[in-house]
Amino acid sequence: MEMTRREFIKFTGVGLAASSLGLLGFGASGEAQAAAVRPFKLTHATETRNTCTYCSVACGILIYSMGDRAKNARSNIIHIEGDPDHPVNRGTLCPKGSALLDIVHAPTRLRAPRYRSPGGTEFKEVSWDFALDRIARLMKDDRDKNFIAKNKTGDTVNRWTSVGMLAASASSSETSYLTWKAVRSMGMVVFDNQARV
Amino acid sequence: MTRPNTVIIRYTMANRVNHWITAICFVLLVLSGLSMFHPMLFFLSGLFGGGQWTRAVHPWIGCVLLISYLGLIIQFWRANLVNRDDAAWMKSIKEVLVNDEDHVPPVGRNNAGQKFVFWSMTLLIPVLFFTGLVIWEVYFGEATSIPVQRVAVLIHSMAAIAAILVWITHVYAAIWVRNSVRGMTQGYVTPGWAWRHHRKWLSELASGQHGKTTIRKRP
Amino acid sequence: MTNTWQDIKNANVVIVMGGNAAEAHPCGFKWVIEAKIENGAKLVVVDPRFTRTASVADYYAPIRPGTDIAFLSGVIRYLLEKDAIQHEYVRAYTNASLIVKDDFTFKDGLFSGYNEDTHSYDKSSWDYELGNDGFATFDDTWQNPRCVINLLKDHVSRYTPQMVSRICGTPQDKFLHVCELIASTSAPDKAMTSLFALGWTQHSVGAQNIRNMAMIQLLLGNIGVAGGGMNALRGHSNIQGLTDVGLLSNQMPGYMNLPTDKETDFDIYMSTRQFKPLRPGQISYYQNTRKLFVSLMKALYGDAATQENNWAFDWLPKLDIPLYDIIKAFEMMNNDQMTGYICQGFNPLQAFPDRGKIRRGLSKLKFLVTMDPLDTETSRFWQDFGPQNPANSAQIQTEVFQLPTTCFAEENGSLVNSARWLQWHWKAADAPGIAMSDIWIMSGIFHRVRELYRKEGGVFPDPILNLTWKYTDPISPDPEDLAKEMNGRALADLTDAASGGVTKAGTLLDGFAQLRDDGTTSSGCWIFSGSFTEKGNQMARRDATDPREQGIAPNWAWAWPANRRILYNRASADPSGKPWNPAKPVISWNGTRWVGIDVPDYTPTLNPSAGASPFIMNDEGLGRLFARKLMVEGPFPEHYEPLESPVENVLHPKVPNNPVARVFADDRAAFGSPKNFPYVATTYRLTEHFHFWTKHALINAILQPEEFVEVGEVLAKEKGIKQGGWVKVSSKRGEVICKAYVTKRITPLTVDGKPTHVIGVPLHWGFTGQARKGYGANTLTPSVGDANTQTPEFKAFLVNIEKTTAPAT
Amino acid sequence: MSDLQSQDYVRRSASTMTPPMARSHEDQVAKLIDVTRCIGCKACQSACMEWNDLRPEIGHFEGSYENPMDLGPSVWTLMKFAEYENEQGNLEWLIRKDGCMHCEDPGCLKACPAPGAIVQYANGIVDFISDKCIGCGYCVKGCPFDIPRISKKDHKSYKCTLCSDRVSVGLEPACVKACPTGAIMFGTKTDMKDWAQERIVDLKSRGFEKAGLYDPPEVGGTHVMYVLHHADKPSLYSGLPDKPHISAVVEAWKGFIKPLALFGIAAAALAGFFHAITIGPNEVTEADEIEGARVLRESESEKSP
Repeated sequence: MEMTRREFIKFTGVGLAASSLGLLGFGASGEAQAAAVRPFKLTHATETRNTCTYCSVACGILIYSMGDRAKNARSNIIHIEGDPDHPVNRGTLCPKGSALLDIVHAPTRLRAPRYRSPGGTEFKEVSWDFALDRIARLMKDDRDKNFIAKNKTGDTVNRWTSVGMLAASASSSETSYLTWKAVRSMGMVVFDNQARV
Repeated sequence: MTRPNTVIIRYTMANRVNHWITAICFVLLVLSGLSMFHPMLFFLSGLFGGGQWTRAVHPWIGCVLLISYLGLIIQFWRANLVNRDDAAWMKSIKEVLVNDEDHVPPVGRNNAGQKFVFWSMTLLIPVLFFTGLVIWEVYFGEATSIPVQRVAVLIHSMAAIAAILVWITHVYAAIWVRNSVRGMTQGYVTPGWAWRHHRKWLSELASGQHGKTTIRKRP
Repeated sequence: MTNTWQDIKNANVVIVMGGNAAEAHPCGFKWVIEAKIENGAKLVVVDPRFTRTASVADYYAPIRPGTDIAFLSGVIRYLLEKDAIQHEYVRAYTNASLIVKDDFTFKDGLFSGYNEDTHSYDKSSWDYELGNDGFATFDDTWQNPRCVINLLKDHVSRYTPQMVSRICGTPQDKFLHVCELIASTSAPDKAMTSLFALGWTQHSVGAQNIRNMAMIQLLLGNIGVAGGGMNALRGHSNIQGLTDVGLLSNQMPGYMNLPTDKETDFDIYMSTRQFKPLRPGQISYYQNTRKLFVSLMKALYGDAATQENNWAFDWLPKLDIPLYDIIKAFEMMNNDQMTGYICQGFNPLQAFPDRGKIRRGLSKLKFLVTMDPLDTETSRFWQDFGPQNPANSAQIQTEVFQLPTTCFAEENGSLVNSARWLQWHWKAADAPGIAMSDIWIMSGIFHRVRELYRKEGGVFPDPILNLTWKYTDPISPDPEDLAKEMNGRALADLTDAASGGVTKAGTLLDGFAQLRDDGTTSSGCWIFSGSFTEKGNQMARRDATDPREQGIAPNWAWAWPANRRILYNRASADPSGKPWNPAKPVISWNGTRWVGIDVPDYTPTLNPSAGASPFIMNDEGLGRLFARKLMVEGPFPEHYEPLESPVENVLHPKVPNNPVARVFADDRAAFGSPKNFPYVATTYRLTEHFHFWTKHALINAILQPEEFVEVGEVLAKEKGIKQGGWVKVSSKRGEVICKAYVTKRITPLTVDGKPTHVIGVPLHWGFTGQARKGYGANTLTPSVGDANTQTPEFKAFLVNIEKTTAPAT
Repeated sequence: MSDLQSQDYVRRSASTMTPPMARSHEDQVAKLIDVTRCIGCKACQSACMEWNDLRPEIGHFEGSYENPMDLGPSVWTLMKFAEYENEQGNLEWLIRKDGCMHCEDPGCLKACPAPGAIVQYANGIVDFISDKCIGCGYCVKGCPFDIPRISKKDHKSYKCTLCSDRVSVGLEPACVKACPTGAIMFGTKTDMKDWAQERIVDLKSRGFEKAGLYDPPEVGGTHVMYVLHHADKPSLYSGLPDKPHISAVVEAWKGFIKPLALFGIAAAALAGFFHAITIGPNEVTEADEIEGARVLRESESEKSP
């Protein structure tokens, strides 16, 4: 399309008038309304029931994740709020619980095992096999060396005091039971949890 | 119309460039300012690429205007000093309005109306500038308290309206008094124009008070 | 908690002392607000600081940290003097009438039997006078001066309001007003609930603080009733569960203790646990201990646990000292007695007292394993972070493994809350990177160790090789498999003696009543028995129906024991079985059985006329105003000053502190004196943060970004400290440089005539995560624990404070 | 039952059209903040940030529990703490959640020059529509409560939306849901006022004689209301305005000056126009030219020798 300069000015003038009318609100109020409210972000998110990881009020929470658990979708948690059915918290959450999303996605969450050698100044990433093999080796060697089968009076005591463990306080009871079994079967007694602090 | 043989240079190139920079800034400020003043005129923001651009560019144009207008002040303040003729001229405003200049006392380079435009703008533009700074959210949003900003925005808009009214007068007068526009576009007026509207000035020119270069003759 | 969170709403008085419920448990605290609004309850707060709990209280009284026993003993004195006790309850349900042995005495701060050399008591005199029939003697008329109630009256007589004020710094009028409010709940239909947490436990006399309030609750008849109880608001989401499952140095699942060196064989071990009833007609639940123990051993060792080998009794480790707790562990590390340490979801460098000692201890290890979703300070103790963690990496020879774990959102399983509810939760997403679950990791370590023993042999491999591991996926056992193992199964067909019904071998048990001591049942944690039955996972139940809206919700998840929501609920009814408070009954006797909204804590068909008392876990069936031999420092609580105290003990200057506190020599050397450290400090949590975790969460780091201490206006003025200005807080053990919050909420207390200033030290800051770097409160705290539990004394110690300038950045 | 969630406009900034009014049977919503049961835990702040995907910068400790230090483009609600010693000499810690009050007569909307950048829905929520916002900051000047904040990054004005996205699908705002002690409630304005009265009766029985509801009539009432123990002195609560109102200056600016100015401009233009068609141009005549030329010529001849 060929356009003389004058025609161009006329054309844009009409365009401007039209768009100005629009801006005056004659043509686009419906569109404006649609743009007004932020779309509700959980419409098709997957909802999972869980319990807040912090204190022992044990508030019920609803975890919303992106993806419908289809094979090709990797769930990503996008929002966490209180479970309104829960008899204790009835949907409420404290400032920590309300921010659970940020602990799940904390930049300081660990992604792979790391190892620091004696005298080292840095961590280096290692494989699970390296880490667990090495830990098992260290534990067995020490147990064989320091296990106390009988005390001074000759009574069987079967305890191991030179390797100890502090157990988690936010892990499940099932985890703690398995931990208890594994640790006690080795005779470990320097064994405690966070009940005191 | 062809250029007459003898012309009087009323505005030098520097005058004209400076004036038109000011004028363009002013027009842009009016358009952008009004778009933010009254919803009926918000469509004018479209000329600037939308509301955000209008809001962003308006104060910068204002800065340019202020500098530009300072130039005009430097160049024209002397010619706008008030004198006795102005009172006489004002008294004959009726005659002025009905084009009956034969009964208007002769005036110098500028009449009282022109001086009024000059001094009004000289007052309003700094007011607009400083109140504008106070409400320039991006840089000075936290520099003053909100009550101060509220007063500033009120003064800013009232000053702007006043400036627009002065400007309308100015523009209409330029159109009404024929060939005035040419004085500001091409820089010259005819001796007849000077005789009719600024007779004293013509006399002063004729007596060489303003230097010879002001009057040009074509060979 | 004896009661549920929602049950708090039934209270008439809520006392928050030894805790800060609004800040530490906001969502549970809603039920306090509910009690205020719906039940007209009065909220009383007694705290060294005017906390956010105090901000919504009806009455606030200040107290000097570490003097709660003086305050509470004063309350008991007031109640007995004004006769504001629930007589019928006290007479029928407590040991008030029982007669104590003649040689039990208390003199100059010491009970009978003290041995100065061992810092311990011979407790033989701390018991009832037994009759010839083997039952405890008693006097219902309370005429006998050796009755518990008379001994108690005598013991608390020293705690006059003047004395309480002199010790605690609480103005007398405020103390008396609190007494009055407490006393108002001695009416049978009125209840007070006590909400407490670490504010009571973290003292060298922590357990006695709690006991003292429990005694008040017994005197007022507030135990077992709706809106009453002793409610320990526990810290972590599953700290209750870990305690239930026995992850403590001396514990086994279900609150059974590991044997000690002295319990050389199974029979001796059993004999000290199967308590015989001390009163005629009484039930003593612990007579069943053998069933519980054998079932546990069958769960652990399966067919390898037999009658012949005493159910593998000797495979359990035996203890030579009462506890190998954390303070002891770090003492051992510092003495080169430890090689390795595994920290699973635990950050001792932040959490335990005397940070310098913790760092030195870790530096002496050969290896340290941390398992955590987050980059903890402990896992980086060897790295130099400036003054907040000065470390010389090259000199530290510890191998460190930092193992990434899943978090709550990435795994299935159950957590036990304060109210003993086991709630199942479900996985929502995968963990980041190649982080793995704790189950997978522990399982991986165990398998590898076991393989090494299989291949190489070694010292006493039997328990390792024979541990049951019959899970569908042995590499990463399904939490449901583990939950079923804890619940327990029939190992042979079981015939019920009463009904004749048969439970087939292999079936999941319905509850611990089915457990046997002949090896035909297994249960990994007897108190959880009933949580995962043939009817399915009871912990996954989500029916919120709440009869009469009384805060029981019996079909929501599952509570131990036996889905009982209010412990000792038999005590909610009078001896004849009628509820004390007819408006809020819990259970009542209908003529043939106990019925109500909760599962009876009693034999369901036992007629009240049989005369069995409600507290069936005690061998006399009664609530104990006199604790017999169960507490290390005495059967009655007594005020002892904190190990670091600004004043002498005005009651008995020669025995200022807990005489049986365990203090290691190096720790004692690190105690400061009031001369150099004149101010009392107390540590606490802020509501915006959870321990040392949430500084990793951006939102929480925004809400409380930086370390600070709280200083009263008077002291700040004295010391020239400005609002938000920099200060140096120091104890004998270290110093913290941080900002000051100058506040009206801490006022100087007049203690023994002298003004005493308190400094508040929030504890959340460290050197990893998103919040600004900080020193951590444990830089300052002393390494000494409660004499019973070894809970560190974080709540009362001495510091000095000086203004300083901003550190160079 | 009428509709609580309706998001039909009833007011629209800088708009010359009358909003559709046929749907008049819509309930108004309100948030009731009962400061007497607020424990200052900041769950509301946390939930607000989480739901609205806001993360302001990590600040510093500045001598108070208040963090961040001020409302901002990413801080839509903020707990404010005031230590107050009452007449009896007892300490009260007055904690108030600050944020948009959702005025019935919103000063921000009145001041806004951008059509549709600020709207009020039929349920009473006042919402900023970011893509229409021009960043002028007039809303800041219009607001009687000092709430809106302009972002330095995108030059848009931000404030609490009362979670209009949640309300539009029938949910309560995020802060309301989170609040552990029920200090923030949400429902119809009528219900909230009734509930507030019950609370005030309870508070008076607990010795707070001056307990009352803060629903300032000067701005037509608000859709965020407070129950205060000291309703006679709102300013005790970290400067809650005792008598909030849209500034008279703003009223003048956005009230009579706006039409008056346009009228003035139009009048001036029209005056010129009518002058032009009645009097007409002031033109230089031939005679003037001759006279002008004469003056020049004469002076030239005078000067020439």
